[in-house]
Amino acid sequence: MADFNPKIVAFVCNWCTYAGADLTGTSRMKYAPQVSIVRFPCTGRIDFMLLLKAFAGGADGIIVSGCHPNDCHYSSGNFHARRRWVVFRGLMDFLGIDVRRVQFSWVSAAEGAKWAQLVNETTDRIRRLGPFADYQRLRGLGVG
Amino acid sequence: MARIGVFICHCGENISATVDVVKVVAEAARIPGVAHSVEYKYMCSDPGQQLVKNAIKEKNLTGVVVAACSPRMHEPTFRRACAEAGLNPFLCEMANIREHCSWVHEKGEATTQKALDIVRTLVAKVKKNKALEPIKVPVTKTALVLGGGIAGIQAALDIANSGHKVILVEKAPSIGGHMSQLSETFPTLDCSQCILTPRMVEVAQHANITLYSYSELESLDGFIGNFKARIRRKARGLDEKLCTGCGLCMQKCPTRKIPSEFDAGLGLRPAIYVPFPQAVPNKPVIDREHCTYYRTGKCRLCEKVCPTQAIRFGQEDEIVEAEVGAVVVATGFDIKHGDFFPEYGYGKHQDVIDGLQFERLASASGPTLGEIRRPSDGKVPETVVFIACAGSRDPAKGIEYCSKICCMYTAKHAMLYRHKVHHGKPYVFYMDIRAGGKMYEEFVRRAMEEDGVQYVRGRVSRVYERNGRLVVKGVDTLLGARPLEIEADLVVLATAGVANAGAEELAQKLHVSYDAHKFYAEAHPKLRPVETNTAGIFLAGACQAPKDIPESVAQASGAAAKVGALFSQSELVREPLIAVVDRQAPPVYSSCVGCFLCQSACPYQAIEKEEFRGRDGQVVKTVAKVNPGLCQGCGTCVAFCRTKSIDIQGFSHAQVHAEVLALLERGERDG
Amino acid sequence: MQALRSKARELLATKTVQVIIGYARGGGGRARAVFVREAAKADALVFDDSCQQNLAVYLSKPEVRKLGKAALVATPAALRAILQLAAENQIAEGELLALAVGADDVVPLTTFAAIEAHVAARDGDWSAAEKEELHKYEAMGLEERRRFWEEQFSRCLKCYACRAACPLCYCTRCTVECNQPQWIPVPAHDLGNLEWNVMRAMHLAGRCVDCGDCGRACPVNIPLHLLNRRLIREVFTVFGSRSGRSAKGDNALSTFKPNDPEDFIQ
Amino acid sequence: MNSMEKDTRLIGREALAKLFAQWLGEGRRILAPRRNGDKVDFAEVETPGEVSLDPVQTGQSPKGALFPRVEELFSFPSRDGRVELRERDLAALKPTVVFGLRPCDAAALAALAAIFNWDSADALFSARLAALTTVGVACNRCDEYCFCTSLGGGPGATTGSDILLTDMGGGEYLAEVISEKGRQAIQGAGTLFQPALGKDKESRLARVEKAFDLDKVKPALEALFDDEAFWVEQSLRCLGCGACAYVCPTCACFDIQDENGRRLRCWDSCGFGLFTLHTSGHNPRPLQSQRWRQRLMHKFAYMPERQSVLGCVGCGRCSRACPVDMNILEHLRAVAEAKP
Repeated sequence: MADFNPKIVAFVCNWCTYAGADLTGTSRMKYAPQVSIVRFPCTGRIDFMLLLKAFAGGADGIIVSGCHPNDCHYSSGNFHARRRWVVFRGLMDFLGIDVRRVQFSWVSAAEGAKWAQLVNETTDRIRRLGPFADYQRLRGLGVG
Repeated sequence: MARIGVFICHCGENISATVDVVKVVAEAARIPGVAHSVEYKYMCSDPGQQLVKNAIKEKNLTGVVVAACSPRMHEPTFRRACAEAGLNPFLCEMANIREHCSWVHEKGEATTQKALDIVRTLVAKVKKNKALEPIKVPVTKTALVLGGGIAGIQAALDIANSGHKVILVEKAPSIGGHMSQLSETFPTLDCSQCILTPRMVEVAQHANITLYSYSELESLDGFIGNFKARIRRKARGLDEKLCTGCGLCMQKCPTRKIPSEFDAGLGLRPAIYVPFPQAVPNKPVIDREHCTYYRTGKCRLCEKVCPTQAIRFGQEDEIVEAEVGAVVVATGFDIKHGDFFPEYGYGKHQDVIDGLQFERLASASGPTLGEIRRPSDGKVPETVVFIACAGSRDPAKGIEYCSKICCMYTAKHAMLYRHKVHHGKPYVFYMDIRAGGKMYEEFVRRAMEEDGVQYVRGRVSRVYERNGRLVVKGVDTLLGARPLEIEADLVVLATAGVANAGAEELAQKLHVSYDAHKFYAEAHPKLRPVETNTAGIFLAGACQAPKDIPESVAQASGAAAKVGALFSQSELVREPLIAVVDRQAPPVYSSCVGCFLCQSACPYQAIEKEEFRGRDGQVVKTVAKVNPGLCQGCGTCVAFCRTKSIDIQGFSHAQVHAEVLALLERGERDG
Repeated sequence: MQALRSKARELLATKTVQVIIGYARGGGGRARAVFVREAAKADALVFDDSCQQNLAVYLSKPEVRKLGKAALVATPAALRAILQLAAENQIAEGELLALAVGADDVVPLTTFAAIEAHVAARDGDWSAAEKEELHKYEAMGLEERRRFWEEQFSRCLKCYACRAACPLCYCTRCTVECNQPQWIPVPAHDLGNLEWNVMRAMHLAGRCVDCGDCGRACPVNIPLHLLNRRLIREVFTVFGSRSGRSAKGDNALSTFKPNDPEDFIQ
Repeated sequence: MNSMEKDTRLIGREALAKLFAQWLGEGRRILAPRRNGDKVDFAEVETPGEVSLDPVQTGQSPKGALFPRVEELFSFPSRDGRVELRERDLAALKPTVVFGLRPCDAAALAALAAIFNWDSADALFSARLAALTTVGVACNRCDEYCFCTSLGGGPGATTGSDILLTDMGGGEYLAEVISEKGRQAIQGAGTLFQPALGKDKESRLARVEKAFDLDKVKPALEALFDDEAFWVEQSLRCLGCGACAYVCPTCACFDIQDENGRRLRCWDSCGFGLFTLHTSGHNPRPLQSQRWRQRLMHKFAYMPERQSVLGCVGCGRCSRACPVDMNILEHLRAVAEAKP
């Protein structure tokens, strides 16, 4: 699996993690290039359906990241998101989907290094887990 | 058919050093819907912007993607350029190929490919962008200032002096706050009351200021420029218009042994009282908890002696409603009391006191008329130990932060003690001396060098009583961690500054965020230090974090300037990146089913009910509606809505969906 | 049953309600919903163990609402559904009354408060068999569970019987019907089926009243109620909240506590 | 079907297994009722041992063999903005034997074909039909939901079957070879069959009583069209799911969806509120009562009128599958007996 380049989508909030990833850039810290970022105003905006869309589209792993508790730009969007992810993870696991494919994180605007580390660790983990073939295979099934 | 222009910036070499810009330009040109794809050395420069503007006109573009730095950097620049060229600015998106790509990856195919992925994603998004118009809301040019301490006073005066109406709300019977309790102020040692009371009087007399003392905010609704405040005016028990403040009632009141809040419990007051002689307004309140009449139904002595018949026992709280355009929160702080310091015997030994109590002992208007006498027996203490960082910088106590003001006031206390008790021996236990500020370091030096205050660098482990004296057990870390025992007559703790008890409740009424210690959170720790995340609500003073007087005053003036800037506009223009609930023709009206679960998810109470009525006037459907003035655009409601009836402009379902699909398109083709 | 019939007769005769939504004998020993509007027809009503359908589902149906004020023969799950529908602004106080049928009596519950008290007094845990059913799947390995559900969902016809039978699926436009963008593929292929079923379970998290009608309605016997059960337990153990207990209850997923657990967040 | 003399033989269980092997050897796939948990449905099998003929009916009809739940009509992959059109390779469709379908299901094929080949022939459907051979099994048993006889069918009817088997007991099936396709299916397998020698299937067939007078239904429906109260009353219980349509052997409504460069045809149902929703937001059939009316009208009035075939074969699947016990037989009786 060492040469497997996973596709990872990162759903991040504008105010903390997006800015944190900007800081990673301005600090010239390097990280694995397999991650692509989609910007949202807040983790509260991130619909669980988008995670399904990303997997269906071929993502092998997903990062969801926003402001630390009490740091939310909108005061509580991340708290709502946190509850949503508790439930979502419970459901994924019950359906036999490896929850390690989705990494939730809080990365503040000041944590450029944490962002780089998060991306690298997640990339490594997904690389070890291999392609999300079980999910991607579903796209072709059930059509006569 | 979309006609998207893609403008790829080299950013000097910042991007082109690791990304093959020419290749990205060529590949981007092949994305369906892209009508124009070019590169430029510095897209944000004037010629670069001109490139965008010309292309919009010449190629008749319907959308623009600038692949360059972070949108947090130059999105406003390029949106403005688009607007100048006649393209709605919200049809412009930035593809962040610098911070998120060229700067964080090595030169190579993968990095170029990622840059292209990002461009493709934003092209997919911008194809779904809609032209948006800014939202305009009117501004009520009255400010609400919460808290009548020095910060609130300063903010109120500054706003009032710039010609705007101010409503100042203070929960205590008088304005003045903690500053009115102080004896003298560092580093100049001028009398606190002497510099404060003229300001208090100015507030009372200012034509633009309405003062509601002994009042609290009941609720705040609305949004920037258009708040509606409900203020509870607690019943004073008298008619303020009739009361002349003669003080006869206070003299005659039979219940006199109530610990005075103003004197930090060291003095006594009657049940009908003003907190201190210079109070503004100088009108008493009846303390119903202690008043004989309220407790037993008999007495009414004050009523009998009042020369103007101003006493009103039956008075009830009154709710005043006010429309305001901005709010300055200046509710101040408190210090740690009680059993927080069992190891120091605080609350157990009368002669272990806190800093505010020492202020009252040292104040000429205090219970000892300015003589330093210890509370237990009134003796002048021969030895006084001051303990700095009592609670502060102590993770074990849950307070990691520095309370900031204690180093300075402890030096002042020791100095004042020495000035009043010339033979007295003051000791200060400290961790570090933090004396950053104009003339501050000099002030501390003076305490040490001119006033002979003994500074001991080390922490105190225990304070206990032995033969009528207080034994302070500590360690002197500058003398090889030598254990140290000092017998003291009085111990003064510089207890940690903490948020007010009601801070959290108030924050929820205001919908402002706060930190783990319940201090209110500024919108940005460096660049927006006087704003909260709720537009139109500003911070001043120690409600944000412990601050000394000059800092509080400076921040108050800063907040007042922000209010002034807001009030200089007759209407506000806001970015239209807000949520909207879908509307359709009758009989559907909206796909919203009116479950209103979004209401509790909204941090801003921005979701209202809208009723649709049939021809017979009966309500046929009740659905959600977003108040565009209140919505801040977080989109939590959007993700929560099962019928997808709420969407958020700028990050719409169609936009983010297209982005996710486009991001993964490459895999599709490869596979 | 006699108590139920006489109560129904009384309610209709006195015009307290215009319709009794109850159960009648159906085909093959099954019970079926019946809408009794005349006192004389009250004898059609039955109540026994075959009466499992959550009749609260009809409270959202326009043709049924048009019949006027209803008395609803309510199983415990139906009572919970009524409360949840009230909490979600779908029914208002006084629009209906619930008939809680006991061993040999029938208790008319005329207010939401009365329903809340009735539900609270009888609220219990899942039966051993119900717990065992959930446990059976949780005890499987991850891969075994994935295969199990993949096979189950491969049979899904997307007939939406689960949605139609669910009293909480009252949305007039379901996410699956949103096509700009198309959130969930319309065709009943394996991916579309997975997304549909994940979406439904997520949208019922913190709302499901555990009647089990989704699983019962499924014409291809997918045990859909297990998905909801799993999330009911998650919501209860993690957030301490249970849906269908209060007419004013806040939804677990649109509220929060600052100290909600987050051990899974890095 | 061309007229031919009646070809009736006997085949035993073991011979049947050989016949299955022969079909597989010829490259055909065999779809037959197979048990999966507590449901029996059509699925690929290789031996008669896998076939389960115990239930009166399978849960779902065999229509998926001709009209799958989801099928690709053609694809249009795009690259760099250029779109390529790829037709479906009809020659690649696998010849299929549907084994064990009941006479009602076999009769339903005519209704399906009438829809798909109504004004212009549906190429994919027709290709699937051409590659399909039906080996029916007559009904020994029926249940309260069966009403084929009310619609002109019967438990031993041969319409639509290429071969019809009747279980004669003792491991023997009476085989009626009905069509040319049937004859081809047993070509070269002559030794597997015995002569029938006067055996008659009639005694083995289930008794399905006539439940209503079909002749009354169409005129009654037409008279009832505007009787809103009647339809509301009839459909109060109905929840508007698609279970009835999706288990029905004749329901042929479909939706067209484009996905990832593929044009897909998938099942749809007139019972769904969205089915008739216009882009404007107007919905000509906003209420379930109207949609229930549509279901009956389409099967018993519109199809006989336009395609000269009933849209129902009386298999009773919809009634068995309905989560709220809507029994179509009762509703048809109510229609036939209604006094508008």
